[in-house]
Amino acid sequence: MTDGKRKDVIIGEDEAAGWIRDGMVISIGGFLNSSHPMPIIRAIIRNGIKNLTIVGAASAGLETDLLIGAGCAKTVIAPMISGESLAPIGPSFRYFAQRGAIEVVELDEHMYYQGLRAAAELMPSLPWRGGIGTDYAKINPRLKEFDDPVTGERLLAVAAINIDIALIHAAAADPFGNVQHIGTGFGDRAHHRAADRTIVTVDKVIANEEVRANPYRTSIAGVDAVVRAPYGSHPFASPGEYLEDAAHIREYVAAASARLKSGDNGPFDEYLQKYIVEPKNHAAYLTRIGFERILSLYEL
Amino acid sequence: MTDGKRKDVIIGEDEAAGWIRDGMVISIGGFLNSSHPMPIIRAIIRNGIKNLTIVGAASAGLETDLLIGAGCAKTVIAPMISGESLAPIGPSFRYFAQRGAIEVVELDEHMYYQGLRAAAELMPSLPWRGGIGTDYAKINPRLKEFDDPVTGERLLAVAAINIDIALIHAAAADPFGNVQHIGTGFGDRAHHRAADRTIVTVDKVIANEEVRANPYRTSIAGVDAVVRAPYGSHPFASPGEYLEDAAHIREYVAAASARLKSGDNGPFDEYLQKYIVEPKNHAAYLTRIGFERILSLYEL
Amino acid sequence: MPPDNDYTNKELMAAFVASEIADGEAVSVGASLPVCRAGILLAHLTHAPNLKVQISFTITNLRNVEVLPAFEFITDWRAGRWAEFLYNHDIGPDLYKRRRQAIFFIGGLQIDAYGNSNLIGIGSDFHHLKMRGPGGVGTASMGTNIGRYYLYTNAHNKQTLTERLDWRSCFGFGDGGADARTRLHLPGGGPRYCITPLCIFDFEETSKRMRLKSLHPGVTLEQVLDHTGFKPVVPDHVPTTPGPTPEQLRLLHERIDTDGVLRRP
Amino acid sequence: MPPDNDYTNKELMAAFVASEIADGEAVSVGASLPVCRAGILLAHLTHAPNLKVQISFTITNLRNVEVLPAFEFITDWRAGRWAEFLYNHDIGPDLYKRRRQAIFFIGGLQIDAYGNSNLIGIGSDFHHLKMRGPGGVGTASMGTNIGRYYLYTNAHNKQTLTERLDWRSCFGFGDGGADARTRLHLPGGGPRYCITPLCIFDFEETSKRMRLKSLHPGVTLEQVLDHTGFKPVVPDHVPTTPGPTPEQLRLLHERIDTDGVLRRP
Repeated sequence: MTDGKRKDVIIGEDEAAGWIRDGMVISIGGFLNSSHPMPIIRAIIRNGIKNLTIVGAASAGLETDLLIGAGCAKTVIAPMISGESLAPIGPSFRYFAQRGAIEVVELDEHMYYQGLRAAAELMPSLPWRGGIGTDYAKINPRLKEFDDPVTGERLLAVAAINIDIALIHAAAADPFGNVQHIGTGFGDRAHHRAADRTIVTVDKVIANEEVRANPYRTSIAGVDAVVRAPYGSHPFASPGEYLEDAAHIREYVAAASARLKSGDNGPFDEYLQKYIVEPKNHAAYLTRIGFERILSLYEL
Repeated sequence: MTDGKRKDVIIGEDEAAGWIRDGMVISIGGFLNSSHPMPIIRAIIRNGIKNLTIVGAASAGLETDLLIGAGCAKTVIAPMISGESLAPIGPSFRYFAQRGAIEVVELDEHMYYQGLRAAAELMPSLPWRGGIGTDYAKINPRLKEFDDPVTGERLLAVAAINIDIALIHAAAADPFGNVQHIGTGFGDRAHHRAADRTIVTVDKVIANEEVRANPYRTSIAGVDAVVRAPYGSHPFASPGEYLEDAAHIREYVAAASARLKSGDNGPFDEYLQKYIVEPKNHAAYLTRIGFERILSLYEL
Repeated sequence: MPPDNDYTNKELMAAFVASEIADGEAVSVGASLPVCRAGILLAHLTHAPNLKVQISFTITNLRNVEVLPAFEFITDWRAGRWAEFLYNHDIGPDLYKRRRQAIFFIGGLQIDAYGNSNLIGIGSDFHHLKMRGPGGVGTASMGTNIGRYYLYTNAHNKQTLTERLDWRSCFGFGDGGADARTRLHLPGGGPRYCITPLCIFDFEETSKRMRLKSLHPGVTLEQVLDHTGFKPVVPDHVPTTPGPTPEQLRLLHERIDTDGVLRRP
Repeated sequence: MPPDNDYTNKELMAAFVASEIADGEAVSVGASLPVCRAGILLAHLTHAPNLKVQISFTITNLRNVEVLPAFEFITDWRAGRWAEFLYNHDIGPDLYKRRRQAIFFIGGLQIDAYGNSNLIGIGSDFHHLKMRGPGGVGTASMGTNIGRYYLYTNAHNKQTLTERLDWRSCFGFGDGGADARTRLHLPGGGPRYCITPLCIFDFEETSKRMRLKSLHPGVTLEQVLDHTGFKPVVPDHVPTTPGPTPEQLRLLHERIDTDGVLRRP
């Protein structure tokens, strides 16, 4: 049944976070220190969600590291986890991986995209040549060597990476789920296509008329939910909206690195308490960060 | 050596056509009755080029039919050749195929795109599920059934479709080969990526500054040659610039259908003589068509 | 042949198409099948306000467009004026997971009793076909992957609806059987109905052979059997295909088919 | 340790990178390797005006940008202001045919004598690595497919330049031999040189083992051998890596590296 009107897909951050349940496969869009849907990430931690398989970005950033550090992850699929110069290797990723406390699905960036495409195409796998002659197939059971049916050349079959819920952050979307990134949107489209459902947090909700005035700018049409979240990528950048908060990221890295170096959980737990457990929602989180810091993240 | 300046890639229609030699694999962009690089197509016929393998659009139009009719094609790769309501099946395609005078590589649209992608990815083949249970693999030696290495499901391997020269028509490009289509550009990107070299005819050359003011609009960066050709898609449409010239297309269809129905080459040869052999270049062709007809092709 | 009534057979078929479309689904508004186009838009303007409409390589919502002109060619960029999103045609293979809620219409030079279809050509020698067809376009892939699809033909005769195809370019239910598709691991549900100018066929559950589902008003069982090249399953009771409502007709005449394409003989 | 001279070792390395880049090639200007960034831009502002520069997920030409600020993060959208084209990162697999004229720089936790490299980690038990690396990013694929690439390291020591990798994440020349790559049907040419703070290595033609190509000014053969975990091929005569010209230094100081990143100790 319908009331005859077009339905918007805007929902609140709590409702969106409620879609994510123990054991699901979720993906997180963006790239390194940019464009992560942080209100949902923090809510996942606050909700105590466990045993997630996390498909990070092609170069995942410290948002994935944070989820690992908070104990939400069972398996991680990402060709890299890094905070660039702020933390060349994710410190929680290092800590959990080195102890065998998470399963790491080791793959290269283009194996990764072939796996996501296989899912989007309803295919069991897609082949790739990169990685032939390396150790990838020895340590990743989702890769299988085989001979190309046409020429007999040796290739890797990359098993489909199917996603339950893709989580993306973008500059803007209209109420009907038409997303417009500033910049390219990195690999976000590939997550969306490989996923059953997609949730996008946006810095701004724009009118449908604005989308129709610039349809070339629409990067993804028809996501399943839009969550309004100004500064929703903080402490990471949102292209054209604000830069990353390097000081805050360093605070996180220091906390996570303390555990890596000495096994001391204290600083990490304090970080969680201060920025994730106590602030119950995005507005409370931003309040804790404070306007002074937020307004200092000059976009140009 | 370099004179220190950035080089433009604008060349004349004759020079561009000179790139195409007997026996090459060429592709033709656009879709059905829209967006074909006609000055180059006509020059190919005028130059008497033979034995081409023609990769048509996913739905190729009568420009491919014309090349077949003019005897330039040895092999045709296209999931469909049609002029929509003006000619549901390309009449020259029918004539040559029914006599066994061209090799038809029979494939479905998404097999076709997987084949083009395989070329772009330097892969020998890519798999596809669509077509399992059909006759495609029986009549197309470039398709091979095999079992998925991960799940054992039956799939088709589609051999790479490598292109020597991709021929595309677009609304605009800057002098450095940054192309901006109006509309989507159909499957033109896939041709470009599968090709060693790409030539684009454009209705308009725009300044590099205009490209930089709208970089989101750039559909293909770095083509190898840009040929300025206002009304260069005539008699077919160019999105946002002009509609198809249905009367002219009907004239072509009548000529080609005469041969199909009665084996009479006369009308087809007359068409070639009038519109392709005698007018030695694009301006001469447009002169033959006349301003009255050209100006009648209202774009909205 | 429409009965003594105020609607044509094509308008009736469009109303049937409309009844099949659920709100929120993704549909393609092409140019070559005016009945399907009209049926889709009829659903959109009535019970399916959230349809995801693909038109001229854009995706949009046409609910608020006062009059929807029918463009003769699928490439007509004038239909792009309503775009919310433009898609590059070559990403088609990557859209199937998101197209599970999509529906599609597939025609054929030939359609057989198990819903397989042929767009390749007529004749037994592939290199010397008696009639070279246009090519299968995307039907093999759509038919394999998409949630469900509809066979559609304007030519209900023994040449088109045939026991054996000369060439199979799109797999419906193969040689039949409830597991015809799952055996081959085809993700899509296959053809749901076959829509013709005389009747609607569905597919009998265990054999997956075409079964008469309804006769259009004024059409007899004998007429159908006389013009069908295979023997369909015929249930004891065959209802009549319901016609369009006055409101549906009004929308067709005033907003969807103002040129009267469906009212031409 | 740079010699008594007016340029630093990093500026010398940047000049070497510049000398390797031909006009019209496609290059990626990242953030994590300032020396490679500077070398690429140096080529662009001198002999390579037609470079196809990838920067922050755009492609453009930076020839006319007066001062090229170095952004700390590859995602910094401020570098998008010069864009002529934006590319979606996920189409990467489809760009290799068009990247045959591209070059790339690849680093590693470990690099072996045959130019293979490791970004996975240190330690023999994959599930309990002693040091978990960041992951291989796109190096396996780029190394396989791209026309040629350069190994680059800031750490010329026995841990990094090692006889045996713990894990091979990028294939250079495998276990060696002139046909090491063609045997596996790898389309790309493999690593051309390995650039370190002490020297440049190339690969001996028949064994594909690293060979000393040039020593940076003031560096001795013994120093290199002492700090290299494998035995490179050493020719009779090893030339000195040439330093930057005054014009190159001027461009570095005034347009490319105004913050002096390459001049820091």
